[in-house]
Amino acid sequence: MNPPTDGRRQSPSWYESAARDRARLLLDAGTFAEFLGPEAREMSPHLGIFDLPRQFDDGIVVGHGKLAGTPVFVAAQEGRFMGGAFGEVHGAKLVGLLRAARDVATMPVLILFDTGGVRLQEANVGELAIGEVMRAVIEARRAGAKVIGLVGGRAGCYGGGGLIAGTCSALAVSEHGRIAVSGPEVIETNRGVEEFDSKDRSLVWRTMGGKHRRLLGGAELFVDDTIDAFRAAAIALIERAPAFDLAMLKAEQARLAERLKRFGKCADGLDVWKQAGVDDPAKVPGMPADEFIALARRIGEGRHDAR
Amino acid sequence: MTVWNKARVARDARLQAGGRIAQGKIVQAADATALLEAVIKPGDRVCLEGDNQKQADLLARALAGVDVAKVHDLHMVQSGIVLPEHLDLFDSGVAKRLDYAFSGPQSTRIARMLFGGKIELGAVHTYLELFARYFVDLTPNVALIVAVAADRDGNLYTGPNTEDTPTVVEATAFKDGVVVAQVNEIVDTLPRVDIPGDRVNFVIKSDKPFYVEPLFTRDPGAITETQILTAMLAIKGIYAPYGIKRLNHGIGFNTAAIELLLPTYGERLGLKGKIATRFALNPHPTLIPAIESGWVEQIHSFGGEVGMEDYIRARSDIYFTGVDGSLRSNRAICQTAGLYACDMFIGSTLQIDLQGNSSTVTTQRIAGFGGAPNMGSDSHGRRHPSAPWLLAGKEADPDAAPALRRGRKLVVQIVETFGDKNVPTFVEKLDAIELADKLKLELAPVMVYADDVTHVVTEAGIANLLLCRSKEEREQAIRGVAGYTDVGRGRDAKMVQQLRERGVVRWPEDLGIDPLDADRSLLAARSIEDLVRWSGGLYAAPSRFRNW
Amino acid sequence: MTLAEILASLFPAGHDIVRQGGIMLGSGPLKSGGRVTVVGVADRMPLGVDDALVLAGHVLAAIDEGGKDPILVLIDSDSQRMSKRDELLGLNEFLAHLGKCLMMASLQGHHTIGLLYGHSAAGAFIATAMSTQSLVALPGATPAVMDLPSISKVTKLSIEALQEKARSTPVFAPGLANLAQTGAVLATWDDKRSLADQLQALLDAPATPGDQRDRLGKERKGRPKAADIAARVYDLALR
Amino acid sequence: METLSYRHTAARRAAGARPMAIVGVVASGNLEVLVERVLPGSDCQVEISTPVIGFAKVWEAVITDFVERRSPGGLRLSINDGGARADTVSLRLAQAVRLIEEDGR
Repeated sequence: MNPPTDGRRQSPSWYESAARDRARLLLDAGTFAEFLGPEAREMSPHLGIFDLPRQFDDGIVVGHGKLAGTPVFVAAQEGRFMGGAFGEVHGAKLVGLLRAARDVATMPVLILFDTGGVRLQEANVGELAIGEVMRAVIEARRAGAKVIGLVGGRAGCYGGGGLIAGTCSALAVSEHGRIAVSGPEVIETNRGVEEFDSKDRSLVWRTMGGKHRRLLGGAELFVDDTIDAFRAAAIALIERAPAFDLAMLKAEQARLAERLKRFGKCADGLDVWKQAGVDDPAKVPGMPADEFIALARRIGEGRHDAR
Repeated sequence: MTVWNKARVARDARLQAGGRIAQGKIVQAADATALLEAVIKPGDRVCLEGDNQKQADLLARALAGVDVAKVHDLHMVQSGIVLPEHLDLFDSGVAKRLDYAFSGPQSTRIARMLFGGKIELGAVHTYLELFARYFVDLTPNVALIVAVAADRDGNLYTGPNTEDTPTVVEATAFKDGVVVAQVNEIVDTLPRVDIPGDRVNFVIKSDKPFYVEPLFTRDPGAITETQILTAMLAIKGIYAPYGIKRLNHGIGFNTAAIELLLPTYGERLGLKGKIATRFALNPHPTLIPAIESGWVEQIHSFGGEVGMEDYIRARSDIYFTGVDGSLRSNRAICQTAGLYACDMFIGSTLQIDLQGNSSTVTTQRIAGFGGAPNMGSDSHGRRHPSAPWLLAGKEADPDAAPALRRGRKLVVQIVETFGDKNVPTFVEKLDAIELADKLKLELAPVMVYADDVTHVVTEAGIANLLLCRSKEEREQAIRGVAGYTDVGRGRDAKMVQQLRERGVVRWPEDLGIDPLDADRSLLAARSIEDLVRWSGGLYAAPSRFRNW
Repeated sequence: MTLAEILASLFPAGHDIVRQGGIMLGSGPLKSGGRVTVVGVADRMPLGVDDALVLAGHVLAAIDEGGKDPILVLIDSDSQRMSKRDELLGLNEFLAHLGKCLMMASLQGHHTIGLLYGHSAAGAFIATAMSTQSLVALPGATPAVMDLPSISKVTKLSIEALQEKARSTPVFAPGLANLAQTGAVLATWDDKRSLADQLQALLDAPATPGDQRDRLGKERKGRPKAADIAARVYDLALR
Repeated sequence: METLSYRHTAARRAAGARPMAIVGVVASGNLEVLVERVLPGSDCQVEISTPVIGFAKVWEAVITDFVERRSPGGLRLSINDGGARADTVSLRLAQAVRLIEEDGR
């Protein structure tokens, strides 16, 4: 069970990798090409107002390449720059990519989420970008493109990022991946430490972490924190992502209603997992990835027709 | 007629007064303040156990609550000033004079109170010094200590965090003092006895477990490439050539990086079994990969570490454990081990001057010394020989007669040239000197003296001060590894070049190290989660360090 | 305008909108003769999992009925409900689902109109107002993506400093004018005129296909780069 | 924000043929370096944008050493700084040159 003593895993850690490396290594070797890359110097026109440094790509990499031979579009957020948050340029790059996917209609889109949500210094235009991204995802899906979200970065997938994830055809998440609308500090600030102690990290993870999202049905696949594992998940999810139509939305309505019925009275992630059929919920947080994947599979596949 | 047992008579009177509140030795938590008012007299020397890690928090609150008319002007003699109550005592007048060693979390407030004259300061000590003075001129009249459990006879079980307790009790109980212990629980049979009951006069069960700070947990996720580079330099440029097997590490990220490079970089250099086998060290979680890879033979610890309990229990070949299987730590003994039985101390600091004096004080904060000055010093007295000690001695004085030549313990400062917020580590004049002026101290609070320091390691290289033959050479050697700080940029390029040729200064390229190879993939563990995995699930990381 | 006044002005001939706690469901007649489905959030209520699902269900039912009746979303909400329970149950999916249902309606030919008559913020704003095809507001509406105290906390700038900066740019500070200038709000209606007339006029106007908000933000000089960046990436991706 | 610009002539032209490379990220204590093979001969240019004012002398020393050690002829290096320390700057500059000198993708 020990990590190999030379310290190198077979495949690099997703969590530790930079956005551009995630995009490049996720795709078939040598196929990734970037649109409007850092050399274009399309930076935020607003951060200067706050005397904040800008980044050449505004914290997002968009481009195309091949995944197991299939042409795909890809977007990767850099969670270390401004928490991967959506600003005007950052959002617009993703919108442009998705609109292209809508018009191509056949190429899947991979969104490598790593975001705290809206960039506060550009709150209005960031929020608008999120609204536009959601609409562009839906239009792309309606046209036939599959939009797959991969969540396992440093910043998690919070705020409007969580809503965009909710519009994707399917999601894969690793242990580090957290998906939520309100972040732990936001809940604590607004509702008090009795409601949510943001410093209690195991509480954070059992409420919004990758394992919880998988057991709840909020993500289709749970994967280990390696680029290879995310790659395999992306290939699998493209294969079985649902269409975007009325039947799917009705199925989702039923899926979410069922969730409220089953888990609506649960006070904690541990209760949800127990209710979901996990014999010893306390063991879940410490469980290695392979063991957890087997457990999650026993508990039941995430529904793939209802997202 | 001379009376020779006044202290014993007085102690018996205190015990009698306290006994009225107790049932046997047991006192209710609600009566804690009343007990302290009964057994403590104005002007007493009191040790309120505040260690590096564990805190007698209930007794601290109880003492802060005494009636100042009954208990006042105490002389506090304790190693750690850690809880707010420790200083509240001085605000209210319960205490007046202070002798201590370490004040990490309260370092800003203690500085303010010292400047304001609220505290009459005896001295800031190292642990060993303060412990020594407990037996000479700072013997407590009353010791307020903390343990995990007691039985009805007052026998105490300290659990893994034994820390200062045996020393404090030894000094107090055998010199007619009164010992009061707070415990988490009172049981019929203890897992093991750390303090015999006949040294303990009163026991109070606390409502909640005493506080322990996870002080020695460093998240591998936060280790930078620069810290990895300093670690590579230290391993290849110091551990390897001197063959350092017995050592102590500081608690910083640079030494954590060293611990995590042993099974990777160290292994690649073929150093397994040749370096870093025996430690005087707290149970650092970052040492788990090296232990699991068979690098480490034995570790003795000053204290414990939150979350390491089960791992230590399962690795009794490595750690010191009691009949119950849990860690037995002891600060006084481990400090002695670090001073006399180790060949190297390596640790970080905040400021280094041109001669190599170092300090962790700033003008706003007085953090005290703790154990570093003892770990980071050469004992000078007679010592058994060892290969690294002899080699260092030879480097320092090649012409002396070998049979009469003193060896040298290696004292290595490992730092980055700039600290937090781009503050330079290398300075012309230590802030400690300004502080000494301000507080009218006879001695500046220097942590490690220049004449004890043998090497300075930074990302820019290694300065071997043993090989310097003049003050001027020493200064240029330090400037030569001070990187782009003002001190570094002020170096005499020609002289530094000569020092490099002599091996006094070695830059990464002189050691065959490419800074570009300093990559996080070299770390045997890159997250707390990796450490848990290495431990086979035995390490239970504290919640605030988890991301799962 | 109060909610009652708004409803009276929108539906002078009456309506069947019912309140369920903080949400509104129902329909009302249009001037042109058809009906408009109505959903809404009132009383500055935070939007949580339970209510979001009820609203989504109503929108789905409207789609399911067939036809092309427009859907009006009335909004006076707080932000998303910030609670442990909501996050535990996956609030992001519930809010996204509501947004998806509204967008699906629009794709099926139901003109979706958001009428922002009070407050709205953050996740609730995205799932309701921002998910409609045409977002209009009434004077006095107070949308706020993020409030200044929160921005102040993160940026460590005083409220006064932020207000000063907000004079030169609409990109971060709360308020209807800023959201209009950046292209989020299509138009602000006149509260002195019949809302029914203004609704009918909006429905009668020729529809421009696709998301017009970035183009609008550029025209109004509220979002200097978004439209061009999106277009450039689009062109490169189709090349 | 402060912008700084330095021009040097390196000992030789940087190896390899890649037109550009980028390393690092703009985060607290970190920086990004965009390196482009756009200059003639062994010219070298470094452009810096930094929120930390008053470190021009340190930048100058770091860049002079960098040009001497890594010989980045023909390269323009553009830096967005997040308040990085000199050692991190040195490392990223070296990483940028290594990356653009690599063969293949």
